Amino acid sequence: MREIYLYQAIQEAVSEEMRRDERVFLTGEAVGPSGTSPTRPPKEIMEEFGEHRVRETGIVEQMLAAGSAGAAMAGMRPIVDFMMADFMFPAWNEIMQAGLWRSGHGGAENISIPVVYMSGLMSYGSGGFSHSRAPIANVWHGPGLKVVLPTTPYDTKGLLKTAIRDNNPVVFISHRLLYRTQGPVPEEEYLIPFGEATVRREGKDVTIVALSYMVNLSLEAAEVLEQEGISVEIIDPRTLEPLDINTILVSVEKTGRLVVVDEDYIRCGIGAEIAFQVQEKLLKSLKAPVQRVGNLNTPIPVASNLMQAVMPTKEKIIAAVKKTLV
Amino acid sequence: MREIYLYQAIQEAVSEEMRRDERVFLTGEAVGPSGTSPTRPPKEIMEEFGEHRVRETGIVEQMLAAGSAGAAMAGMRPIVDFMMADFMFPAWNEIMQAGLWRSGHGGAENISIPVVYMSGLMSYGSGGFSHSRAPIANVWHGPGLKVVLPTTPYDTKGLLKTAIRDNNPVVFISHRLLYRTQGPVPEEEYLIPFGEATVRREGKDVTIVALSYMVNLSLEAAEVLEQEGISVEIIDPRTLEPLDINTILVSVEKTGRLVVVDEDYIRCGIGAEIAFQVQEKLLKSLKAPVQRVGNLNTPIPVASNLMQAVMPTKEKIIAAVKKTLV
Amino acid sequence: MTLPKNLLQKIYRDMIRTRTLDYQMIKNAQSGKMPCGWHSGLGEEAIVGPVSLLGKDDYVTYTHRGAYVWIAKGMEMEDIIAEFYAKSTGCAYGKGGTHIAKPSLGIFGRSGMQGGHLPLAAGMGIAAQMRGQGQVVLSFFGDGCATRAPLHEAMNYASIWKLPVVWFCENNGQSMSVKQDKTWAIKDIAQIAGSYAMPGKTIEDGNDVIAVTEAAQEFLDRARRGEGPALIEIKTYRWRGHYEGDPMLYRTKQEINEWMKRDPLKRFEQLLLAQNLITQEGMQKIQVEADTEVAKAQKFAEESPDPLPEDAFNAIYAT
Amino acid sequence: MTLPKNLLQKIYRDMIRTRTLDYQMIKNAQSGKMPCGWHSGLGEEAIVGPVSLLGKDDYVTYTHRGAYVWIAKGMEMEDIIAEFYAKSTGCAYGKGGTHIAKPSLGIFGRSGMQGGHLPLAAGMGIAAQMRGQGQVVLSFFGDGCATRAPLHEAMNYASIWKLPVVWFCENNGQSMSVKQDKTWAIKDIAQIAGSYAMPGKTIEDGNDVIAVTEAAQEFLDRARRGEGPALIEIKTYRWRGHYEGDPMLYRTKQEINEWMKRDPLKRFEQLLLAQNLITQEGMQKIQVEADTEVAKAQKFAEESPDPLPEDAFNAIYAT
Ligand SMILES: Cc1ncc(C[n+]2csc(CCOP(=O)(O)OP(=O)(O)O)c2C)c(N)n1
Ligand SMILES: Cc1ncc(C[n+]2csc(CCOP(=O)(O)OP(=O)(O)O)c2C)c(N)n1
Ligand SMILES: [Mg+2]
Ligand SMILES: [Mg+2]
Repeated sequence: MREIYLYQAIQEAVSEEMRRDERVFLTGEAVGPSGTSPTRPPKEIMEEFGEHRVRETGIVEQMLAAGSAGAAMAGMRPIVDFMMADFMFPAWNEIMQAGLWRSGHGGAENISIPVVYMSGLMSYGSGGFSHSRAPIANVWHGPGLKVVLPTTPYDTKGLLKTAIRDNNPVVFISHRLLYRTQGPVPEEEYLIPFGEATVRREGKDVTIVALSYMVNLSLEAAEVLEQEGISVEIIDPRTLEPLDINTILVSVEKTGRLVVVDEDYIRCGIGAEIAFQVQEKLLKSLKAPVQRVGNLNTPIPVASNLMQAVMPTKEKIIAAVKKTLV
Repeated sequence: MREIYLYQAIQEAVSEEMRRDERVFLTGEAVGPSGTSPTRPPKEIMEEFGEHRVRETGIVEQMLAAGSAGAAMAGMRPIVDFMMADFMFPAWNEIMQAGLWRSGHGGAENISIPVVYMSGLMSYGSGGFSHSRAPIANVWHGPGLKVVLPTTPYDTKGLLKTAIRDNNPVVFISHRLLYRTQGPVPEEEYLIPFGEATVRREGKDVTIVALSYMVNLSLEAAEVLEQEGISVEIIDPRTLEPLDINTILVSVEKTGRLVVVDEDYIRCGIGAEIAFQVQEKLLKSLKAPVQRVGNLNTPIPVASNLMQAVMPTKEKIIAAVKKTLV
Repeated sequence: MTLPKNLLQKIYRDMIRTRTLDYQMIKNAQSGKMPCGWHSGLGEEAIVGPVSLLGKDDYVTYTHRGAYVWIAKGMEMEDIIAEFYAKSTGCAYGKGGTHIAKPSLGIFGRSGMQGGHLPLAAGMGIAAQMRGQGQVVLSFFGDGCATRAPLHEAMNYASIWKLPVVWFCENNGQSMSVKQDKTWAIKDIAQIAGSYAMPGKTIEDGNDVIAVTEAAQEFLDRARRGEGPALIEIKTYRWRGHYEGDPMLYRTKQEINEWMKRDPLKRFEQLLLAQNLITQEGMQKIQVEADTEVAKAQKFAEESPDPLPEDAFNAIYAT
Repeated sequence: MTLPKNLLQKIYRDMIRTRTLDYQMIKNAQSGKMPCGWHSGLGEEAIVGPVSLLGKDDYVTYTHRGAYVWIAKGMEMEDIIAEFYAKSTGCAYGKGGTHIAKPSLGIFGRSGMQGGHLPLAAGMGIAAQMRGQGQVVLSFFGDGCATRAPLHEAMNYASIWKLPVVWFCENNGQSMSVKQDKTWAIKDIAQIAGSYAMPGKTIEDGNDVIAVTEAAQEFLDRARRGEGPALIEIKTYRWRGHYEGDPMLYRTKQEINEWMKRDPLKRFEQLLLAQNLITQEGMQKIQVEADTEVAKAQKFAEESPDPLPEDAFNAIYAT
């Protein structure tokens, strides 16, 4: 099978869906033909669609988020590119509101709000406190949104196409450290349903749950641990909402040990939530407390060694796994 | 001791601190002499301070949040009244940013951002999806903020005075159903330090952790349970950041059972976080899975029976406690 | 006056219907039996005029005083009152309350965060423009809500993209208890149109139904022709408090009385009578019909069943 | 020309210092050894003039091209370069990076969310007004950032409260890769002053240091007198890409060359020479001093120690 970069998987998904359905349009800063957003479709393809379907803007995140929800309710299918995940913050109210509209209508006339809020995590660079945040737990916390964090080019393309066809607001978060990773992606069309976790690595001693770039960090940790005779299973839920808790439970039932790795602030985070759901069902199967590795509730510093002190690292994942084994 | 209403406790704390320190000012919608905000100081006292220190505004939450952070960095000590907790959403980016400034400065020159973001939870009315939210977990998730949710008039006054004197951004959340509850409050000045939980009710079988109005609901549940011979201990942390996890651990060590009650969306919520910290330390002491009662990840409907289906109730707390006992 | 006779009659009828509904809802709010609070629009009904210019396929956004918009856009009284009673028969099955929605009439609810609907309206304009069938968006908002940040982004992009949106500011000089001199540095809000290279018009006498409707007509036509957005501001006044129960410490009885003398409905009535577009009997008939309509809807709402608790979770996601 | 001689000389010197620093930072960014990226302000140095009018106690906010502001407001080169190298000796001890802060000079960092500093500036204006000692705020922002929502709230309240804030738009016609015709419906951004009842002024030739400085002087004086905010817009241009490494697909070489001919520094130099306010030798001396200063700071930054990992957590809360 051909191999493509993850950013190409995004571009293909967007262009294919734009061709397939003329209600789909793309909007955001720097999505135009001269733009630099990694998620914009290639120049030629944008020229195919014209200004009404590739709506480049300045810095107007509130307009992008709420305007697109309005267009969606009025029958369009917008894809919003926020570039950096941090840029969801200025539109936080509007993104949260997108999850509320349908319930507020009581679902009358089967109203739908098919909008995709796309962005990339910028962590592990020198962006500092406001250009490297990972607002994952907070969007998952908000009701009415679906939340997708793909790891591979294959998953990215299949899940993004599903997102664009979904009739609900979907927050779709990729990762700058993955844009230039390659992977097999078939030429033929395929979709990946939401709510199906995948086992990235089989193992028997400890279960790790991780998404996006955290999967790669965890895989690295697992290699090291294997050499020490510790066998790690890695589950990638791919979508948080809906969450395939079952695949996680099956794994933890087998291993009796769980580590959740998540690059967002750790407090009230993904680790806490998954741990809760696991102890609720499997308290007595847990051989050790669940561990979590995440941002230690700290605005991210610029200096690399400080940033590493705050953020998940391979070493911290290894230590957390070992903690479940003592 | 004299008894006063909780809203009076707020007014006293604000007025006393404004008298004590001329850098303190109050700003927000409807905080002026004709305003209806329950948190505004009484008319006469506002006239004492004049327009520069009681800055009434229209609907400008972003200006209120960020402007006050700016005034704070430049040496003032603003108190922002957002009225409803929901109205933090339009300023979400700015409130989150308030928690980042100091770290971003590296704490240089011991910069401080003494601003209080005050609001009230409006739940259990007919406000629906956007006038009854409880954005608690998400503010706790954000680093650099302190988070206070008082329950009694006594705690409200003592904690609010501490908040106003704190050199950091503090999110201070009261509750509409508590404004007109009465309680003893001494005439003399007192302060309550952050990070000290209080035991609202002693018991031996099950520990409940709850804040704000959830304490009252839990107390009602405990009464019923007592009649069935179940002894409930209720811990009110009063501040989430800093969190007095110790008092909770001591109680759970005794009871072996924990229920967390929280009116915010349950996913990635307070229940998940506290459960995580408890299992981390006390996994083997837990006689049953931790239970949580919260908003079932649903935009809040207006109809009372639907709203009750979604939100914590006395009955659901009772059921959750019993679940830890089977 | 260029407005057709039957349009004027329809406007009059809808003003009466709206006002009758409004009085009923005030009573309901005072009764303590209606779960939702009421923001009365009495005194601001001139707005019925512009809404009457819209087709079913056009879009509107409305404020918390939206009764005139719902009615003039074609909603049934039942849909509205039952929703305020949070009944299973309301337009949102008792889930949305005051945030009235009717997608098939281009009414997509209301964000409780004031000003939240301004970019929403621009987005509906995107849909209208892409579809290319001459649909327009008429977006109402108050002077208070107009100070909110998203206005800037929404108006700017509506103009850059020449979206078919007519912005309509109901300036009643008050934002809850706060008067305009504490919420705006300027007096005429339509002045902000200059920041967005669009035409702006302040209608000083915003209770003049004809003037208000004609201004809207001009800008709506322009928008339908693809010439982009425009901004209308009307100066008007709400007779009642911000909400039923408002102590109204911020204004005098005299101020209210002054404005009640400028009642848009009474003045429109005089004009219609003078021009023989209506008779005393005709007026009475319309009022009786409106009374009957409201009474029927009220009864319907009161007698409708509550929603079922298990339905609390069934509207979160579309399939 | 009313500006005093020694001020003009200081401005010239700081323009040279800024430009020298800018060239060094471009080199640093290209070297791959500096952790933080660089947004060059080459071509926009006229802004040094207005900043030079401020005292130590006045406040500024700056954009991501803030070097001219930091330098003219009095920061040391060491503080800046070391912070871009994320060293323990930087102004934020390596934690803040590009978001340079120096509270004692009225520089409170920068929100990475563009436009976030506009209400912040208004807030500093509140502090200045309450303190009543004639302090002012000079708030810089780009044409791109000016489309962000909070501008509306910040400018409105600065005007309502007559806060001593001078808003200063560096309009280089570009927001990343997006040209102004895609980000604004209007051409002259100062026009928005009308929405906030404040004076606004567009300086078409924004590379004319004198014109820019004099306009700022007028508005700063006015603000100090308590007469409220004002808005200046200058038309200028950035010679470099949005960031070092920008492929610049959105503009032509020719456009860049046209603007490089209007170099604010060279033109100011000609003027100073013509008026005998500087000599060729003096110019050379200033350049040599700037070179030495930058080289010294560069060495300091490179040789400074990294922060200690345990310090990652020590600045979150003040005590
Ligand atoms: C973001 C936000 N802040 C505050 C409120 C509370 N609020 C509801 S209506 C209102 C005043 C609105 O004034 P205006 O827009 O002029 O409408 P009017 O009531 O005069 O018709 C306010 C402040 C709100 N709903 N949303
Ligand atoms: C809220 C937000 N959205 C997007 C960005 C990304 N961004 C950084 S600078 C910039 C362009 C700023 O343009 P302008 O304000 O004109 O300044 P210039 O670069 O021209 O000096 C953008 C879009 C950001 N920092 N913050
Ligand atoms: Mg109003
Ligand atoms: Mg620019």
